Amino acid sequence: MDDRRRVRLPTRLHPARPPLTGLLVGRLLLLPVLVAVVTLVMFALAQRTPFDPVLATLGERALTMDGPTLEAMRDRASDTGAVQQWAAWWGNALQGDLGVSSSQRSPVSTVIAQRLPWTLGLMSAALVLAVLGGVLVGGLAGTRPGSWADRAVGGGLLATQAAPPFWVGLVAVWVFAVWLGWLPTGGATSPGSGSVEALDVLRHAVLPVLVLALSQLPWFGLVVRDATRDALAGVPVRAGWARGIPTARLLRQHAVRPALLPLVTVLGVRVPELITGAVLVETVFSWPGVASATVDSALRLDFPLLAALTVLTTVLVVLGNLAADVAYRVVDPRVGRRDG
Amino acid sequence: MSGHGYAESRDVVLPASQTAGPGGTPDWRPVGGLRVEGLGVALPDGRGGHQTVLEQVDLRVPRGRLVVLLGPSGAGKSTLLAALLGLLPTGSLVRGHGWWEDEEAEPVDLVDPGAPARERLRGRVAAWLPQAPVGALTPVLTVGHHLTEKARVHVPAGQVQASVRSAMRRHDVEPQWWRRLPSQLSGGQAQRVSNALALLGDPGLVLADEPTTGLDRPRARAAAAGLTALAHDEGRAVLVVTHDLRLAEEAADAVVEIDGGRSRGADVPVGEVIARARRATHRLAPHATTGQRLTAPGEGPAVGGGPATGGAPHTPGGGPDEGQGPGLAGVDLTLRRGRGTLVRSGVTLRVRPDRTTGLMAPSGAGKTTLLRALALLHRPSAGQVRLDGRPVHGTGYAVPAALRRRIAFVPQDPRQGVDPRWTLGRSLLEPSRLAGRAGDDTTVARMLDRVGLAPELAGRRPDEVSGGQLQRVVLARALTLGADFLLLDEPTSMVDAATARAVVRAVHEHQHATGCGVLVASHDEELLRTWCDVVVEW
Amino acid sequence: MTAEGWREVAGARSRPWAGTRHAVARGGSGPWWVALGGVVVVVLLLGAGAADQRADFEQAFLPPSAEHPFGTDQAGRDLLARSLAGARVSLLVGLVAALVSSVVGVVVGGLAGSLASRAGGVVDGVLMRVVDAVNALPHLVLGIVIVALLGPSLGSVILSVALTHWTTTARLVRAELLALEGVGFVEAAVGAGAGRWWVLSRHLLAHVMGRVVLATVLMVPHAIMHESALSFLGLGLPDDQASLGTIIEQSRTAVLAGHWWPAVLPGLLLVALSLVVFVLGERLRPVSWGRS
Amino acid sequence: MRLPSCYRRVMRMFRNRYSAPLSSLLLVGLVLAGCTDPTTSPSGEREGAAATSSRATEVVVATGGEPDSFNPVLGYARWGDGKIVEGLVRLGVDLEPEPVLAEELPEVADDGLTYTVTLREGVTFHDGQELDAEDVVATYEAALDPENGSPVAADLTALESVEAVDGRTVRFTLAHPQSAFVTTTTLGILPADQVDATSPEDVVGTGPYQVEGYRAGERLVLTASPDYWGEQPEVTRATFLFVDDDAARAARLASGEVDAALLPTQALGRFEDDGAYDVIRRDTADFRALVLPEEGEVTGDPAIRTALQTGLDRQALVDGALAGAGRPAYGPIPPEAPEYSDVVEVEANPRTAEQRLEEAGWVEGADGVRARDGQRAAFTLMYPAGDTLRQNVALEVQAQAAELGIEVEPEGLSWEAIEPRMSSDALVYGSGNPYNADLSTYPLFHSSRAFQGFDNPGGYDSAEMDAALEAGRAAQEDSERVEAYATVQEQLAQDLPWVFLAYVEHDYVIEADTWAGYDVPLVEPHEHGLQGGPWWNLPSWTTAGG
Repeated sequence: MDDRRRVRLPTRLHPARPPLTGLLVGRLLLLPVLVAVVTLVMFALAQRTPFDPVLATLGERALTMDGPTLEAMRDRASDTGAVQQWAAWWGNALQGDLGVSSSQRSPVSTVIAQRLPWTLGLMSAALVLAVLGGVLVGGLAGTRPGSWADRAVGGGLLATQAAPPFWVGLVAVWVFAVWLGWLPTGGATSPGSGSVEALDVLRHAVLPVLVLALSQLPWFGLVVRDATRDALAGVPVRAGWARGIPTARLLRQHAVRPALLPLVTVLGVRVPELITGAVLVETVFSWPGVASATVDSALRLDFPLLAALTVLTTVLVVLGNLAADVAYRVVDPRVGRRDG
Repeated sequence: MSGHGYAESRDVVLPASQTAGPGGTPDWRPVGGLRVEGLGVALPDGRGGHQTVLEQVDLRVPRGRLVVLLGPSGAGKSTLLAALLGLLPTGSLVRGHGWWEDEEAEPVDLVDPGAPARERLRGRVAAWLPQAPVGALTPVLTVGHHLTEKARVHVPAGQVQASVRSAMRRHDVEPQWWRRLPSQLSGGQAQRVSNALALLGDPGLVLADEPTTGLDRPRARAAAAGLTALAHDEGRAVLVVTHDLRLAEEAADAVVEIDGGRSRGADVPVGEVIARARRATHRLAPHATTGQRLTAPGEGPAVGGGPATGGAPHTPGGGPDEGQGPGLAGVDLTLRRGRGTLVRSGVTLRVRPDRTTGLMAPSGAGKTTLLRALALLHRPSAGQVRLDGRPVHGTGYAVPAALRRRIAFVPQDPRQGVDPRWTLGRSLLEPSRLAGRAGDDTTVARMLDRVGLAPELAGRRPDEVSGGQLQRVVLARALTLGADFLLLDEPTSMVDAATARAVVRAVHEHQHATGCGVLVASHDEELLRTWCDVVVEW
Repeated sequence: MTAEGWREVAGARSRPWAGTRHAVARGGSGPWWVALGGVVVVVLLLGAGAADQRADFEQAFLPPSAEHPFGTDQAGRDLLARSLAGARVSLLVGLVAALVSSVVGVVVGGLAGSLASRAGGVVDGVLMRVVDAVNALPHLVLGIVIVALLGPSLGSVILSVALTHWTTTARLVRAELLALEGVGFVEAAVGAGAGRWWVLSRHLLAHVMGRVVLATVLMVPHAIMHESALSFLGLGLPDDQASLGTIIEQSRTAVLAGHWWPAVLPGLLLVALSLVVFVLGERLRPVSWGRS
Repeated sequence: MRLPSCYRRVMRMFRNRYSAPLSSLLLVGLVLAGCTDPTTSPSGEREGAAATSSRATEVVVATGGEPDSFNPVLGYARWGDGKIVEGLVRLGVDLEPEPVLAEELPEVADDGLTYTVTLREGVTFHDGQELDAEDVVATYEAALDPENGSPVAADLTALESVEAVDGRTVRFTLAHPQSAFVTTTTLGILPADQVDATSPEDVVGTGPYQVEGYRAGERLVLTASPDYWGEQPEVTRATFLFVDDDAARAARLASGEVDAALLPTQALGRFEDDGAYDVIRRDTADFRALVLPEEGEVTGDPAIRTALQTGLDRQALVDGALAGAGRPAYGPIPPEAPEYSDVVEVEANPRTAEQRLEEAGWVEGADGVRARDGQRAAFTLMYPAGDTLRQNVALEVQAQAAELGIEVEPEGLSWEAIEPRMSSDALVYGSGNPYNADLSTYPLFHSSRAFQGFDNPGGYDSAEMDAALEAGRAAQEDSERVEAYATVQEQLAQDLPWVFLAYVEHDYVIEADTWAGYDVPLVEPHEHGLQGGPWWNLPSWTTAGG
């Protein structure tokens, strides 16, 4: 729900605009530093917390297990400093060894390799839907400023935006899975079938994708709506009208189309919100992606996985922002004139 | 005088005689045109009420003629065009008519033809040449897209390509621009594209809005010539609204003055109108009434952007000596804007005490940047600002307060000039407070009175007064500084003629009283030529 | 000819751009939201709804009725009461977190903004890189990490929200300060000999604070979302404390068993709450001197 | 729109061979999903259900969380009911040991210190190896090795050494006699070279089923092992889904995705009235009790303890918090166990409880909460966050205690957070097994175990208790043992270190009329899921449908 503050055009999203190459270099240099710092902070936090490596690795077993043995293991458990742990983790990570996930009970690298595609699939599908929907709705509202349609859409989008994805997900589950029984309640494949069948996956994907899309749509809708409205208020539309361009075409080409620009250029900025949404949606629908794995790993204090996933998301977001800035420079025809 | 005669001869030209022009025998007959009768427009003032912008405008623009509608900024010229194009802001009120008469067809009222008729008319009868062509094109659509789209409005699909091509040829739109976006066009190129667009449907009426804004003389001339051609060679009715007297002189078949929302001089020879316009501006500038250094109308060299405008000798960039002697001087300044785009380099200019220096340059030429540099608000990337020959270092806070107080800068936009949260009274008193002097309502009243404002404004907040009033408040505050140098940025650009007069008068009186040096930056040549002792032209 | 003869141009109101002049710039929300908002907020602050209800399993899962407008939960507790108590907790978390992050934001942004033009903007540069860094993390994931490692509690939730949300304010304050530097009335003051302190105290503070208040208010719904999301994931408040997030989390089982109300109704309250705070905030939007 | 390109960029960002096809597939899917006909989908579900039931030789089961390990040494199939692995003996429905990999029950030397076991002949592991004595020895030694932190070690405290007499004979030597030792020889046997297997794929047993497929956190698929020494099971393929979320299990069962599932009682309703399902409610030794820390100002006070013991209406708690799914509990040892003694039972009577409090000087204050010289009768009751059942128990206790004038503040916490507070705050504790009285008492009440891990959480310390526990552990004759545990239970009833509330019932739902033989009167231990439930004896299921 990071959206609220973000319903703005890229002009404001990117106040300062250094030259492209500089930007690329700067960000790409920032990335490793950032990742390093983030992980270090994690390890530091892990030090001074109720975080007990023994319990973490043992899981439920610790409860049924015989006390003295547990204590013995604790005594053996070496508590090295955060920095050493951190260094060690990176040492292994750079050699491709991300450690073993205690919550998934398999190597972190495998977990990610297995789960990432599901998340990417979910996210990209939702993104596409959200954008299409946003353009449709936003364009509709933006080209009829002040009309009842505009007000309805505006209010509706705001309301949707205020609705937490996990709640929408639950409601969707109740309606479509429990009440109507049209769609499965969760998972990505039917239990009976061991293999991954397209249609089966699709049936399972419908709700998660729609809910995730719905959680992203308002932001796109509002961006398009506002941008369209701004374009509509501008001279070009009046000029076009005075030139005799048919109204429908005028709205489409001279009002909505310019509004798509900011949208396209700031897609990348949405990555954090998209991830946030994915975390919630995957959890509600027990979708076997990395996002839900993040939650599990956090709940089970599965440190290796948590660290790896945090790094992964960080990289994702940075690249997303970068993509946004690049796209902005590449795509926006007006950018040349901004400083003049 | 020559200018006058020139204008007269132009005024008596008959349509027929235009056939003598290079255009050969015209394929049009001088029938019909635009007839505006008693047109009035009241715009919504945002507070639910209306503000009358045009009281009573009457004018005729026959086919084959170019008529200039002359008036200061804010006189409602653009509003007139908007009314004829159907582009008035929602909720505007109109009265009177703007008849368009074509040989065979029934006359139609362009101002209010009724919705269905408007649908038929728009884009077919009147072509609009907006003030800033680039800004009027849709940024994300290519030149080609614009042109084909326009062509489709007029001709069946089959002939679109052909008509586009011919239009491009007629207006020198080069084929390689086809794929370009508006932002990739230079000003001139955009101009041509927008002409091609506007005229693609072969409309009988052409409405041009300030066609010379931001153009240097030669380009302005070319533009004027182009418009004349539209009338004389192609036989369209051309209405040009501008405050540029030169343009009127060069291009007009007839000039109509508009002031206070009323049109005057529809049937008076061009020369007289222009002369009258001049006198108006002179009235505007008390200095000029003394006649000293008054530039003769239409004096050639001034127009050429040559060495001198006005009597005082000077070179465009100023000279090496400018740095020396008393006064506020910028020496060999290099000015950059925002994130480093170079505006101008090697600028040298001095504001002498008790003298009024004019800086004439088209908008966007960096006047503001220079003024801010001189006001010690902007750090020039090279060169020095000298006060009475001594260089001043640093800008803003870095400069000793006493030094800062010697220079008063009046920004162009009054809306940003005062703190929106403060009452005008409080804003007005700020300088004296800073100078350690206490001030009370009477002080404020006096200050307001100096610029011809009522004392009760003191209690108002900025958003409760008009732009004109605000402009004067800002000026009043600058005057109270008792500064030795007064820097005015486009002081009359945003206000009606009356306010402009008030402003100029106030500045002039202040100068008489204090002997301060004044620098006026403006693109309005007439204003500068008649007000200033020296005009530097960029 | 004075008032007579004036008429409106036919069809002027059907121009494509006709609405743009009067349409609300953003949000498109009517004042009735505000009224509603006032009501809701007041109700919550009045403290309706007992947090600690005794369980009564006889009453478990009663559907909404006159007696229990929101129905009851698996322990037979009145959901309306619990939801209101939860909303109060959520609102509290939201407010505190928003305040904390705003303070951080103002400090950082203020430093960056006022030092941007001095010392070659080194401080500014560094601070802004930090902002970038924090922004480069998906807030929820960062929150998850923080809570997971600090253990779920009111404190760590607030911390995790505050730590992730201060950047907006920082950016905003900085931008505002920089924008104001070049604004006419500030320059006028400087030209009249004003010192930094004068300008800051007389001019800048008022404007910046206006924006900060707005940003803070707008952050509240955000923080609420964040808190409820964490709680929903089992990483927020402990489930003995009623927060809208935990209530909805505990309703998952019920939903799949066909009891819709424990999830739907508290959720609606959550939506209403954040929507209302958001709209209230939008109404506060003051003049901005940012790039126009 | 440049969207496709940007979308492709994202894809390119992580070169991953699945992502592109999968996500494009999802895209297509959404289009299709848009036009799925509502009428077909549900019927599709029905077909799905039909499909699973028609194949009666295959079963899909949704259990709770995934076991932490599939290695018996690390605690899997602790009671020898493994489908993959088997122990020397196992405990039958009647809780009596019966030989499995052993020819017959171990023969005990007269001094009760050595147990000799002869292995069954012709038993092979799934990987083809022959079972021999070395495997048994290796397995037990691994369990004893502290490095492995095996929970089984707790059962084997008496075991001194294991040796292979010959290829088919194993001798266990005990440090001291332990009559219950036989019940600990249920430990599943692994091949000597694979005792430290972690992943299920690597766990090789001798059981009727072997692992066909496994996806961590998702599913375990078993198929009948072709060369099993015993008779072939009729159900040849079993899929176990690990679904933590109760609700998700219920929904999947309802949608026909699974044939059988472990369910919370609240979710049973819709299945009980539905003939298509068979609801199975299992009695258990899985108790829930309040641990009252000795140190606590309030919780340590005898009067308070007695008040809770007599004042809490256990039946009401069962009917309410457990929705009827359970039975009152008064001690750690279930009535089914031979060691059970009824001294622990009390008649719920608030009246006497309040009297007891009054006598002890706990007088009711203005806020309805009793207090004694400044000390309010209030304490915090911890429960593991997310455990709805224990949360409900806590809530019910809160409600009932309030009636007595005792204020109980439930607090849901993670185990990490609970552990350090166990010495000061009360806790809803769950444990228990019907097989071995020693195991269900010694670690919980012996003073030496105070605060060892999660043992003896209240820090209860009583010489009499310690003595009785040791006696019970060392007892050779059953009579001896019964006597010892009688003392233990008397001590509990007297000191009330804990207040036992209820044995929770384990509930399961299974598709009716497809299989038979699963409904046996088993009393389940605390641990259940993969091992317990109707599928406890999966190998002996018959396919009723035909």
